[in-house]
Amino acid sequence: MPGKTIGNALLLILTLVIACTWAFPIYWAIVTSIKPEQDVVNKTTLFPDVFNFSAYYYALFETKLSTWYLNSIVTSVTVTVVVILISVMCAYALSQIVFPGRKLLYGIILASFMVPSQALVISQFVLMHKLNLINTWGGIILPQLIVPVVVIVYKQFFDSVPKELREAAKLDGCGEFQILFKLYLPLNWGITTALAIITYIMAWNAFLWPFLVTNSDDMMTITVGITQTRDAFGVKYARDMAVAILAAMPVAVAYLLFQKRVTQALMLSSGIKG
Amino acid sequence: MSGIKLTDVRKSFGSFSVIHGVDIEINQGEFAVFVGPSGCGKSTLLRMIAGLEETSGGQISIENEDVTHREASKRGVAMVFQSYALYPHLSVFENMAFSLSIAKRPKAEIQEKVKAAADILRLGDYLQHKPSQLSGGQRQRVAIGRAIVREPRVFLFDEPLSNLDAELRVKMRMEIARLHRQIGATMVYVTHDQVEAMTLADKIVVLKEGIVQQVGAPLELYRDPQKMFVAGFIGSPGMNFLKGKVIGAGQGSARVELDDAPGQAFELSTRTPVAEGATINIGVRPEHIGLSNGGAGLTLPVTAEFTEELGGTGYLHVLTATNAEMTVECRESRPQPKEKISLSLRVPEMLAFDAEGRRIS
Amino acid sequence: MSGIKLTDVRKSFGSFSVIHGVDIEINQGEFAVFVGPSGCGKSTLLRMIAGLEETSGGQISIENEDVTHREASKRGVAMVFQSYALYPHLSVFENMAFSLSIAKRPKAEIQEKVKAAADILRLGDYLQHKPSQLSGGQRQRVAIGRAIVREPRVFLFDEPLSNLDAELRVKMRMEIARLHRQIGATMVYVTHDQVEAMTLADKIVVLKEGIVQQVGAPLELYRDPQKMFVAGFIGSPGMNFLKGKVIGAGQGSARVELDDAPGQAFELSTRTPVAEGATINIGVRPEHIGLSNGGAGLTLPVTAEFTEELGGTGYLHVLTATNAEMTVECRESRPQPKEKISLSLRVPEMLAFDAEGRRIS
Amino acid sequence: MVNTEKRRKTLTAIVMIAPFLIAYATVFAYPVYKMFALSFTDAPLVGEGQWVGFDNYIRLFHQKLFYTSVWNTGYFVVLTVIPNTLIGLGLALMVVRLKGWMQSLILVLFFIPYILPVSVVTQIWKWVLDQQFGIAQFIIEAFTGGRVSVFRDPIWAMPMVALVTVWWTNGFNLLLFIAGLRNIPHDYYEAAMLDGATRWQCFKRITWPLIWPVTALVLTLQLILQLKIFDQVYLLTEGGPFNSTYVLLQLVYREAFRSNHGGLGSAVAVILFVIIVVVSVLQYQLLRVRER
Amino acid sequence: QTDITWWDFLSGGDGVRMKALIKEFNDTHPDIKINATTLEWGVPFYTKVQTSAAVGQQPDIMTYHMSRYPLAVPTGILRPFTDEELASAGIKKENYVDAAWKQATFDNKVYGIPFDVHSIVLYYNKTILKEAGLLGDDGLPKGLDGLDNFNAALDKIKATGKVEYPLSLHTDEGGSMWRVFYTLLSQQGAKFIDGDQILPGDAGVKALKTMANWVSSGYSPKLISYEASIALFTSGKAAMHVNGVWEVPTMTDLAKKGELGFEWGAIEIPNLLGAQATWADSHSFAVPNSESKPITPEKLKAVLQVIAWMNEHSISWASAGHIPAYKPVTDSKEFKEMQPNATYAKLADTAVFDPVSKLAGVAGPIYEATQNFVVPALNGQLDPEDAIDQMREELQSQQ
Ligand SMILES: Nc1ncnc2c1ncn2[C@@H]1O[C@H](COP(=O)(O)OP(=O)(O)OP(=O)(O)O)[C@@H](O)[C@H]1O
Ligand SMILES: Nc1ncnc2c1ncn2[C@@H]1O[C@H](COP(=O)(O)OP(=O)(O)OP(=O)(O)O)[C@@H](O)[C@H]1O
Ligand SMILES: [Mg+2]
Ligand SMILES: [Mg+2]
Repeated sequence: MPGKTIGNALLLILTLVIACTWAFPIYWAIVTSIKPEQDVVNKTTLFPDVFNFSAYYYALFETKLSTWYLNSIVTSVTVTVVVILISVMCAYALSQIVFPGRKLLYGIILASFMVPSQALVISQFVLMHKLNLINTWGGIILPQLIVPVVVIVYKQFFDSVPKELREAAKLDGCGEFQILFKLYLPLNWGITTALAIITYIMAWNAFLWPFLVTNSDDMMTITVGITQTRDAFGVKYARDMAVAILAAMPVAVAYLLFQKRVTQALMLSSGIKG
Repeated sequence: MSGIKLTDVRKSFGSFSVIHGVDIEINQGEFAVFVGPSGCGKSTLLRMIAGLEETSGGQISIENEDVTHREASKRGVAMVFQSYALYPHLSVFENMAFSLSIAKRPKAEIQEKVKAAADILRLGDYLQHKPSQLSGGQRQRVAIGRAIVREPRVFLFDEPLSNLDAELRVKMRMEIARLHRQIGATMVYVTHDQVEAMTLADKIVVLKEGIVQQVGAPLELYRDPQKMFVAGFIGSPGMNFLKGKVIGAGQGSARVELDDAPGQAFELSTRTPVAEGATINIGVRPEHIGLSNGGAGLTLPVTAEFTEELGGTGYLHVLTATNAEMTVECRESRPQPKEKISLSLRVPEMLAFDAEGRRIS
Repeated sequence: MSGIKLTDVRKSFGSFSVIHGVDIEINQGEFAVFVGPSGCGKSTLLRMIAGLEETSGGQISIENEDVTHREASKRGVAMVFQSYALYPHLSVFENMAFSLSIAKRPKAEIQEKVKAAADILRLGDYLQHKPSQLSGGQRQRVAIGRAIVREPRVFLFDEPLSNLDAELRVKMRMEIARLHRQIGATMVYVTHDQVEAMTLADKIVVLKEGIVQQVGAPLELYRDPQKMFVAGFIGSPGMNFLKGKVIGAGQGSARVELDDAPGQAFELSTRTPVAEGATINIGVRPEHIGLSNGGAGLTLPVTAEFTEELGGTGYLHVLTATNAEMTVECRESRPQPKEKISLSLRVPEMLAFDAEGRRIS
Repeated sequence: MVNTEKRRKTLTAIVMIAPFLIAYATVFAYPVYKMFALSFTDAPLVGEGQWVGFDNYIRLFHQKLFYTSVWNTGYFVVLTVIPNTLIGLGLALMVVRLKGWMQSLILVLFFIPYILPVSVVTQIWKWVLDQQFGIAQFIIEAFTGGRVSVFRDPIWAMPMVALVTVWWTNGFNLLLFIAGLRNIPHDYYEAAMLDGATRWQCFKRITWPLIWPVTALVLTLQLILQLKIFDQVYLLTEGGPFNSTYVLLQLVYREAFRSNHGGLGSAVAVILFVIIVVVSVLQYQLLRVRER
Repeated sequence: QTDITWWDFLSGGDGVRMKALIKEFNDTHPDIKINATTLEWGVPFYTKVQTSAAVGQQPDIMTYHMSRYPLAVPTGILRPFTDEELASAGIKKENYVDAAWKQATFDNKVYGIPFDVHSIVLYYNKTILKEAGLLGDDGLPKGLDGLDNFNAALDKIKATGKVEYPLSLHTDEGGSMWRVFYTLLSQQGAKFIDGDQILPGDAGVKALKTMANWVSSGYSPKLISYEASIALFTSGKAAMHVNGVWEVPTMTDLAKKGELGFEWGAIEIPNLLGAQATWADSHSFAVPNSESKPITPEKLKAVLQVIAWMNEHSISWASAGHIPAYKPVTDSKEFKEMQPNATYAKLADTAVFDPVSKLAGVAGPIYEATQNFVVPALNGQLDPEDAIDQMREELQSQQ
């Protein structure tokens, strides 16, 4: 059936064209960043005539990029680990242990799903001030620790673990914590990865809160920091792009390396009922 | 010694009563099978023995210890689930070693015990595989291996074979039988498949709606069922039942006429007295029905419907004069569909039940 | 008239050849069953008939029309999938009406046809239910109903019962047989369960590794298998095979001695000449083996292992002198495990195969 | 005995829930309470204020910028939620047909924007859309005949912020849709093919209804997410031109952090809060109805 | 050792020079360590100052625009210096440009120390101007005075066909346009705020129409970003460019690297509408006020020491284009020879500072109003008369 083959080939080409267009801005940013500043505005070429890494030199050595990396990594990793840990325990208890008030608690968490944490910035700011955490890692981290969705997703996945597994583990002599950490968590490793990735990306990309709670550029996360290098002077498109690319680099590289697994993990979350 | 003893065990879920006072005694080393239709409470009973379900009333003892309120992990029972319940993230070895490593036993001991179990179950080559890489039968064996490793006093099986296809089921059935001969532990096996029950059990417990119908050895139940339910349940294909009437009741015997064979009254010896005019159910097994016209006993005119062919044997489905369905085993000839034939039934091979299904002959 | 005719049909996935030149003719109105072990290409063949898989070589005709390169929807075939493939978001009615509404048929006609199919399948009460609200058997019936509604020339079934439990399978098996009698269309049915094949088929096609082994009526395959593979595959429990040697070859006959019964040479009539000293496989069905010492034919000393009990019948598993496993049907006595007994085999009931598995007697 | 068992279970549960609960109470529940409380005072950003009743709300309801912000937030949601869902589904339908490394490659191309920090995204797009040197101006010129300073044009600004947002967030939706599409068994399509359904009929009768749960999920997530718009607007247009992209959270930021009106800022936050809750409840109901 | 937290909003050439100054200070003062943070210029900077002071996390010293003092002082965000404090650091009023010093003084209290005076200038491309016959023999442009002449000159440049735009303006942002608008307003001798009247008379409309005309006639690009406005000039696509003196380093650097491709110059904004006048503002140093955590005396002492030192060394700051506020520096020979500063230094005489009002100042209401009304009007999105009316109304309501 040759008609089918041609149709498929056309479709493939179309998809490819759309995909390349989609990713073009990123390509364009990269190309811009390695052009000399004057070429950037003088010639619109799709490929640089000369490779010029001075913009990167500037971004790496004349901004506080490395400090911001550190801040971002420390806060994002902490947020991710703590969120996963406290949520998984809470979700497990909600899903597998019968205790008074469990329906109520779950209802509250479900409702919190709809609460826009961004609306809480004022009172959270006040709270951080009272706790003397403004402009500290702790201040950046704390308000990001409650992600009700994580609990909800975990609970749904735990609910769907066959109860025989739990019973088998019980017969094998496991306590609740052992069942959670030796059975339920590894069993749901996929969704844990997905949730960790999502949480991590959320924390890494968070802008409003870190922007509000940090003052000195030594405490800023990278997402906030790079908006501070927006020089109000001169022409520095290449520098802007270099800074942007460097800011995106760690997560992007990690993503590209583990692309398959990230994709698979994230796809798991499509099974979530809203 | 008594392996498991249930005394007046009851269970209700909320106000919904599921098990109504069950008394069963299973000897140590015995292979007991609980059978019964779906929903009759087999799994519930088994899970109560395991300690996975709380007991609402009565007493459960294992090897003469009262375990009614003991935690599941402390009862010394192991259970094999229908779904295998293998830990999918662990290798076969780790699955089998799980309970021992939870108990923090020394590495060497774990190694040795798993090895021994794997040998029994011929799983040696698969120890590093993940459950997902195994076939259904192998998974089932791992599930059993996990139980063996713990050296429990009692093995519990909840329909362990119902996820397997027919061929594998036959094979695994034999393996379980072999295992029982080999390790000799007390085993309780739940199934709703009476063939499994017949082939495996030392003792069959037939349950219906949470009540024990009859307990006994397989052939005992087959040959001497106390209730119509048991008679119909045990044997494959099932027993044929024909309605009849008592036309004359005597001491220890009754005259009976079948609705499908009017005018051919016959004499039955009865254990319990029956009233004249009472409805009666006569049960005959497919293999006890002759196809030939001649021969002693009753002659039943029927219409052949179709034959289920198994090669050596065939099961002929027929309709009687009153449109009741019957199944007849035939070895030689195969009547054509729509053909009118006569069946011959011999009185000594008939079982008689009263209208409530109680055995009377 | 020929319902379906395959001429030298071939199929490869890339460079991997799956079907190697299959020729089959199925008459109109016939019920053909493809059996064979997993992976032998049954589904592939069926899907080629349906047009869901392209044909790499050969010709497929349906009712004498060449459909090899016709689109699936234009072939006039309907298929019932193993997974049922019921549209979960549509009601039973909508599922059955799907093909008609795709074809934009008038409402009244759709209503009528679905109604008729639902009546045949006794689904009338469930028309408004969603598939998820139905039991396995009911779902299967809806899947069949969806096929019936289209009034296809050919029905294709791909292991339609393998998702059902054993009991339901037997029931649905009969329903499919009934359906075939009722609508009389050509049907092709794929299964790897030989009992299903035996009970349903007018004609069985035994496949192995993409090659047709034998085609014939069920009892023909049972009684007169042309290959050892077919002999072993058809019949439950399977045929017993014993190794032997030709110790004297004559014209149209051979003298054979079994490894397990040395000194008891016997004469076999052969169709093809055999060489002296050649290895030979003798097949005997479990029901053709006697338990008594006496009787004509060979006497085989064996050790009883255990009996699978079915009530009327029991299957005794024994080990021969050379440790080969055998299964024997026993009706009356049940030897004890470890008991030494003798089996009697009658020469006319033996089938002989050469070392390559070809039938020689 | 039954009771000790129950008590033990409850105890375990409490131990497991405690960390979450403590965090929840301090950084979530308390701030929610505080937000409401503050909205009735004239407190500065930090420090105590006087109880002023509904003054803050009354002030808001007399402020033009407030209505503008509400309107713009809604406009943004409309511009992002539905396109994001449809584009995600459309792309997924294309990508899901591909196989092997080709599919991986194309997925990467579509997904990579999602992992970029918002400030990087806005940086890149500002450059791509730059009025003088932006490469996208070639396309804009082709359509409008002239260059457009998109983030400074009241008509273009919001749609462009939406475009950037769709570009940024679509990858995740795409993944969800692909997963959803993969979960539809191939059998259904084969059965439909035998029934003579065309590609379009397959989509309309099988794919669309079966992908609906994922669509509903995406819609819900999107709605809640996009109502909280701040970052992109702040970084791309700062609310301009003439406040045509001013959104509610920006008003919160402005009142509380720029003008030091904690109370008034909280009142805006409360309103945003209420809007999100009401809208998501409504949508939830709506989607549920559709599902049946 | 005293640690000083320093915040500024200086980037680009300014930033480089300020960082160098700080480094030099730190190197020469082992007892004081300045930890500098650079935040984004404008609204973000002043918002951060606001919130950080509210929570007691304010810096010890920060840069502050003089134009914002009227806005800032009443809100109590700045900490005044006592005379003794100033005296002990050797900071004397008479050493500073008078106009600037006055701006920082309210009720006889000094709230900040000026650092420079900066303004806008006209950058030009000598090559193109020469071609258009607009370059005198002295290398300075000629024939630009008076609006008619100026517009005619723009026409001539356009006619050469060498450039896309004769005059590059940063047309998409209120801050930049405020500077041009205010300059044109002042050249008419008009005031932005007169008593409690805002934009009395027609001067505002005239100024705005002048600017709008440049855009609508295609002399100036529509709605372009800051960077693009410079890039147009540096890439030779625009012949002239109005921008702050702070862009001088950009040009100098490019010229030095040979990347500019033409000769450039900068002059005072020509007198277009009657009188010579140019908008000006000052950078100053100030200390944020905090009730919860006031600055300690030791730190204050160090801070004042820093301020004094910075001013004394402001000659290097002048190389960023600015005119130092510290007279001994501007009086020096070194400064008098510095180019192009020397060319436009005379603008200081006619400089007009922002109105003294709490509406004024960087990131203040006037800037916002300019963004919302002037920018659209000059880009043809709003009628100039309406724009001025609306601006008036808006600011009046905030007064
Ligand atoms: N957790 C429960 N809550 C309420 N009712 C239950 C529960 N578990 C089982 N039941 C009910 O108890 C009865 C017996 O269930 P059980 O699972 O023991 O049946 P079964 O004999 O194992 O059936 P099957 O052969 O289908 O597995 C059923 O009617 C079932 O509905
Ligand atoms: N799409 C495909 N691509 C490559 N190989 C395939 C494909 N479909 C089937 N095969 C191969 O073709 C062979 C026959 O497959 P088929 O599904 O027809 O077997 P089957 O007889 O139906 O087996 P089963 O009883 O397990 O369903 C198998 O070896 C299988 O791996
Ligand atoms: Mg059960
Ligand atoms: Mg198959």
